[in-house]
Amino acid sequence: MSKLIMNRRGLLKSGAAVGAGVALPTIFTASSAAAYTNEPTGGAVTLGFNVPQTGPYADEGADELRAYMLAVKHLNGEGDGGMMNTFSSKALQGNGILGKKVEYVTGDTQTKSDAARASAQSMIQKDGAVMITGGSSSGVAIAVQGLCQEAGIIFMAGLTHSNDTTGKDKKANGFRHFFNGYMSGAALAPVLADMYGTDRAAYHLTADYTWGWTQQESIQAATEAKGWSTVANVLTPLTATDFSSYVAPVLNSGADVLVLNHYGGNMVNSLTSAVQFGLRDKMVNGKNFEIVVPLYSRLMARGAGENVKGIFGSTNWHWSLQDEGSKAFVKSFGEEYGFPPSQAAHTTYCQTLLYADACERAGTFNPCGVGEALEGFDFDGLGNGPTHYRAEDHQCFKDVLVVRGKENPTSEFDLLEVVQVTPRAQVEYAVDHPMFAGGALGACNPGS
Amino acid sequence: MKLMNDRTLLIIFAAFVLAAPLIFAPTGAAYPDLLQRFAIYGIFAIGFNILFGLTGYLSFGHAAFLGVGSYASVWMFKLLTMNIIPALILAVVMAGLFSLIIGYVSLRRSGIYFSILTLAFAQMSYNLAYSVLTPLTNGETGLQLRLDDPRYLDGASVEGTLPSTNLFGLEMKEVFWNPNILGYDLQFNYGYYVCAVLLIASFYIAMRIFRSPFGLMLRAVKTNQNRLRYTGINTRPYTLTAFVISGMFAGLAGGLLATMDPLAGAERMQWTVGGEVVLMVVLGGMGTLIGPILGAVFIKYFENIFSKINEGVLHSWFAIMPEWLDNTLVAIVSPFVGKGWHLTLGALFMIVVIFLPGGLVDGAKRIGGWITGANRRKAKAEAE
Amino acid sequence: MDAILLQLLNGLDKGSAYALIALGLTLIFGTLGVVNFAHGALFMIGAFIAVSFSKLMEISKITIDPDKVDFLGNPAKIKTPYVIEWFGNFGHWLVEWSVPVSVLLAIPIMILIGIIMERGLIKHFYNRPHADQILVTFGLAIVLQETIKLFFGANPIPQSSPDLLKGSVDFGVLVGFAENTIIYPLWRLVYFCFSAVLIASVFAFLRFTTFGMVVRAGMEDRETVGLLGINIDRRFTIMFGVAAAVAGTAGVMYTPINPPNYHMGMDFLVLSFVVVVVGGMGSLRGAIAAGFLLGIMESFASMPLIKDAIAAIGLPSIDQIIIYLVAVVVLLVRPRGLMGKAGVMEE
Amino acid sequence: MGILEVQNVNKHFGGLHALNNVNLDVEQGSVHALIGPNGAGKSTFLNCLIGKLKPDTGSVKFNGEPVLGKAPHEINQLGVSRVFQTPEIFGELSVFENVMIPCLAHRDGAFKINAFSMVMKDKEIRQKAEDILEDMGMKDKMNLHSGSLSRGDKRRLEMAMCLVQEPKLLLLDEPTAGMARADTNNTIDLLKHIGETRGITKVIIEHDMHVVFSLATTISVLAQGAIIAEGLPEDIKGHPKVREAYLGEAEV
Repeated sequence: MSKLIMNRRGLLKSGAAVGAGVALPTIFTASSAAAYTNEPTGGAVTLGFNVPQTGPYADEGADELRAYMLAVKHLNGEGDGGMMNTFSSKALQGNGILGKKVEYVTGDTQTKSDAARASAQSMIQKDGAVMITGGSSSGVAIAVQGLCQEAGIIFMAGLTHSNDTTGKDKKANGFRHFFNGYMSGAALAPVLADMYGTDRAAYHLTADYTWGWTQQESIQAATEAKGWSTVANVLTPLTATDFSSYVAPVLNSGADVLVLNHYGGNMVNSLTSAVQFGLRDKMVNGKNFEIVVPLYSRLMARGAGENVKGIFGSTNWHWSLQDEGSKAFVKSFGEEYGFPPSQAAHTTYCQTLLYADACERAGTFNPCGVGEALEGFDFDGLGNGPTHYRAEDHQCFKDVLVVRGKENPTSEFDLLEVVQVTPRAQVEYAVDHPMFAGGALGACNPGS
Repeated sequence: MKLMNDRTLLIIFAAFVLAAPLIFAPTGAAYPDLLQRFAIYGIFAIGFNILFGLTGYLSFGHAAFLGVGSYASVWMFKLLTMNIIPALILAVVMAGLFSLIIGYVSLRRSGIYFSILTLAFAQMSYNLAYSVLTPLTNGETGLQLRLDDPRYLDGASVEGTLPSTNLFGLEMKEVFWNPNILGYDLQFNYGYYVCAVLLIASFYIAMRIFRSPFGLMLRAVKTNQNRLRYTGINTRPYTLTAFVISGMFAGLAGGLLATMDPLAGAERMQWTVGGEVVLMVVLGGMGTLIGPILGAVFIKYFENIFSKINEGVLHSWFAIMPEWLDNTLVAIVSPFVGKGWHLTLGALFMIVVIFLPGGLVDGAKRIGGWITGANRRKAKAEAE
Repeated sequence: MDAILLQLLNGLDKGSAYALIALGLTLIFGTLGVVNFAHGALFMIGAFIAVSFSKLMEISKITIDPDKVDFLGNPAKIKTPYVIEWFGNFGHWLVEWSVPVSVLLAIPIMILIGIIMERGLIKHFYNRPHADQILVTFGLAIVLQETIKLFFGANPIPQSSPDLLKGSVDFGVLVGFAENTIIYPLWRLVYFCFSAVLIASVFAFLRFTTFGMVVRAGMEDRETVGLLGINIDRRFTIMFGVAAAVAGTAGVMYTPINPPNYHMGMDFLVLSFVVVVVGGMGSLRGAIAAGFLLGIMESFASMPLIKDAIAAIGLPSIDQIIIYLVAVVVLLVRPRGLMGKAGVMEE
Repeated sequence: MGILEVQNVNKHFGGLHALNNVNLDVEQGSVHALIGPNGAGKSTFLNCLIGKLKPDTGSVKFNGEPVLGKAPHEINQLGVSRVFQTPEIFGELSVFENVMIPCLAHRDGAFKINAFSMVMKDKEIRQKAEDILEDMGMKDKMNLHSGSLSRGDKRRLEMAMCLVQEPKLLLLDEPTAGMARADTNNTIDLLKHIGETRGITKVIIEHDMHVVFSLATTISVLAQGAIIAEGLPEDIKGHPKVREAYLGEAEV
């Protein structure tokens, strides 16, 4: 720990302000003179890590922040280099980005779009951040993405699963590595059909807001294509904490599968209720009743405890993967912090590396140049197999994991087992797919 | 008794507000977005104080009007023009109408019953805005400008880019002067000055209301509503007017938020935001002119600056100390800053309520009284 | 029919949770005249007593198992809780029954916390305006929940009920319906019974003990009782402790229903205030009635049938706003809530 | 025709017949005292007059205009002011502000948005308020916080607040309740002074016979919700029914 602190201190020393100033001084330069917003002029470049530090997603935000700090270390040539060694692009030298030392500022999104934008604004206007990344919900991601577009800053989305982030709300300055609701559906449906048969009747409980709707739509379409029927889709209030009154009627509805389109605290509570009601012990239509949670997060799954056992879902990445990239990352992260990284940590680490690499390849921090370097970029070695950053909507296409709650976990981190790695080809879709239609990428904005 | 007359107070206040980008520079808060937020939440708090500070009616529902103002102005930007004037006008009008309806119903009750009614309305607005009203509010994501918005009054904009909000061509986000004074990089932008002018105007209006017969009646409502009725005053229209005025201030603040940053999110309607303005007013000093603005600045400063102090920043502060001391200090301080800023704010808030019922203004007065008192004692001692 | 019965059952169950919190809130308001926004935090602290106790039970002796490896490839550590090592079967029993056992632990701890809160803070606010009371207890609630977050993190921490009380019972079969029509989780039934017993004992305590009689008289008219030479203040302090214990044990028992997290108190707080106000400030019976009323209304509003019917007349997602809608209607029709007294909290 | 005419007013509270066919006729310029033992219904009656309670049946006319069903502020605007048993003032405001509020209510009516004029620069209101405080002998206290006044001063202030409205009818609900003898005498002098200078019609509810017989021109006696006697003070003093109603109260 002491070594780490020394490093971190050394890293920050150059920009330290002691005395009345509360935070780092700005390296903001006269905006009229710069070619683009916050062009770094000194020997350092500042990245903005905007994650939830208060509110229900604070633990995920903390894990993202750990990954960011690890990525900064690796970029600056400290530590073991992590996935930089397995990354297919070799542009990164371990000497910062474009020879400039990487510094960072952090902020609290509070998982509120307003607070997230205020925090991002302060990073842009006060701290001179040239890239913003992070977030743990789609509402926040889309809000901050919009802000970055207007300010002329690159936004590397963190944990955001809504189709809209790279669908109708896509922006030229925004990029998403994480997968989305459509991909979850496309990856899950075949596995579900294999495991549970093709003549299933599904009952959906759906969080009543944009993410829930797109998620539900995706899963319904994908499962119906496999022959399932949909008995009902009941919307549940965002603020609900007790789902018993929604779960209670399920068993008598003729459905034999319950799909919980919930995330975070909602997911934990609805899954707990569903298991409490004994749904999984029942037989309906001559079949065993099953529960599906389309989007899994290991951190949140811990909150549901033993209730996740045997329940299918999808995830972007899992630490038990055995490819070289994943192993390198888990080792690096595990040695630094003492426990394996979450998928939120993985995606944010990747995004930081991808951004830095794009800057190197483009030879500039100019958002337009960086964007160009990222668009259509093919890479490998970051834990998800061969991956493609699509130019038309700035969405990454890669393999998706179908996971199941483990029956006999060996440790508190060992909650999920990977059932199948759904190949990329199976989850790809056209840019103008109706679930993603309605937005325009626009032109890249370099700011002032 | 009075330290200064109203005109002097107004002039000092205006000078302070106009020079804020310079004054706040040493505190790390002198960047446009935060300064704008200071001013906007100042307006929100000033308006809320007209209701809560004068009449004593504690509303938890004013966030709803903030949200309505934001939605109204973003719709103006989407449909009509990027000029901020129509957007702000519609924001104030819509918030006024909304508060008229909610106020009319809620003011049939008083005390905590009134508080819970306003809270219920705010929560209903929030829940609906987040989900059911998504076509109108864009739900979770918040209402944003889009490339395909019609904007009937504005001509075609540059292909593929969103236009900026402006006041007859002056772009809100444009920094028009960027000097370096005393080693600080200062940013003067149009957006802040629009907010500043409106803040000064709001302050002036509040001051006039405080000194007017209308304001006197509102204060009378707070101290003895019963007596007021038997004095021939119909209290309901007075409280309703105060409610609507404060709602319109909230609408203006909401409109300004959307003007400085064209996004309207449902979270703005949540009761916790309504609770935040209560905190601002109480923290600053309820029923005082300057208190609500102090409270707003205090809380927003906390939210935006304190929350950004991470362990790295702390280490840089204590870098000159020996390592063991550095680590100890960081370990002690870090739970209270960065991700722990809520904890510190809650504790400070308790301290203020317990020891300074009159808020920061009260505290300043006490310190002032203590200093002058000490001087007097000193003078007396010398005389003897 | 069966669907309605099921939701009625569900409503009673939800209502019992609301009623329990509202009961404590009303006890404090009725006796001390203080509006306690930190009451939700007491509920949350109760839940975290259960969490702490089970963590305590899980403190383990670590042995190295050379045959297995952890995620980094190092030899795996095997954990054996000390209680099991020391007490064998009784240790197993303790781990499994940690939630009900925590109730016993929570009662003295919560009473103590309640008394400290009253003596240390609330006492100084008796003569301050209600707004000040709301604000200081609100600040306290933030401090308490952030402190819990500091130690336990933001994510929910699951607690399991004893194996004996896991799973569900098929009620429908007992009363002659088809299989699988009315099933209900056992632990929720336990919670309902627990609430009923707790509510009944608070009422019995107030009605049949001398202590309770003095407190009730004090709720009616504080000054008169003071004149009788009875130290009503001390009794009120104890009452605060009792209210805290009610909230805390309610929190402990709630943990297997939904995994506790640091903000569960705030989630319940707004709701329980609505309950108290709908019931009428200061009325214990009102609080109970309103708790059950709102629980049942909420359950009915979440039925797909009713949601669709109301959406058809232009009010989609009625379940989002039902609680608040009921509150608005009740307050407009009955100015002081269902059973409120005149002149209470109206200034 | 009297300034205040009350006809056949009845009021029930559950099974209690609180007011039983009460009739009252108050002459212009008179001081009409309403006396009766505890629980006779005096306060209920007064509350019916000012709009706080609505009687079950009967009519109340002020200057020939029916006032039943009107809100308290409307009745006040007709020219009826009231002094409460415990002084009701605006405790958080200064004495001067306390007096200005009724001035404004008198001039501007029940509701006027007057948000941009300065109350302290309103010469007319200031003058009136100062005059009445002068008249009441409270001018030296006009900048004090009214909540800190003595009880006697609070009563005086409340009286000033009523008088500054130039009411046609002043209702006084036990104006000397709980006062020491000296204060009571002061209040009597004050009321006499008002009577001499302003000639306002007054209805006084009073327990203290000393006050009643010092001031009243007419007395009505209320017992168990009904008027049992009415007449000049001298007549009432010896009235057998009154003695019966007041049995045990030595003062009569």
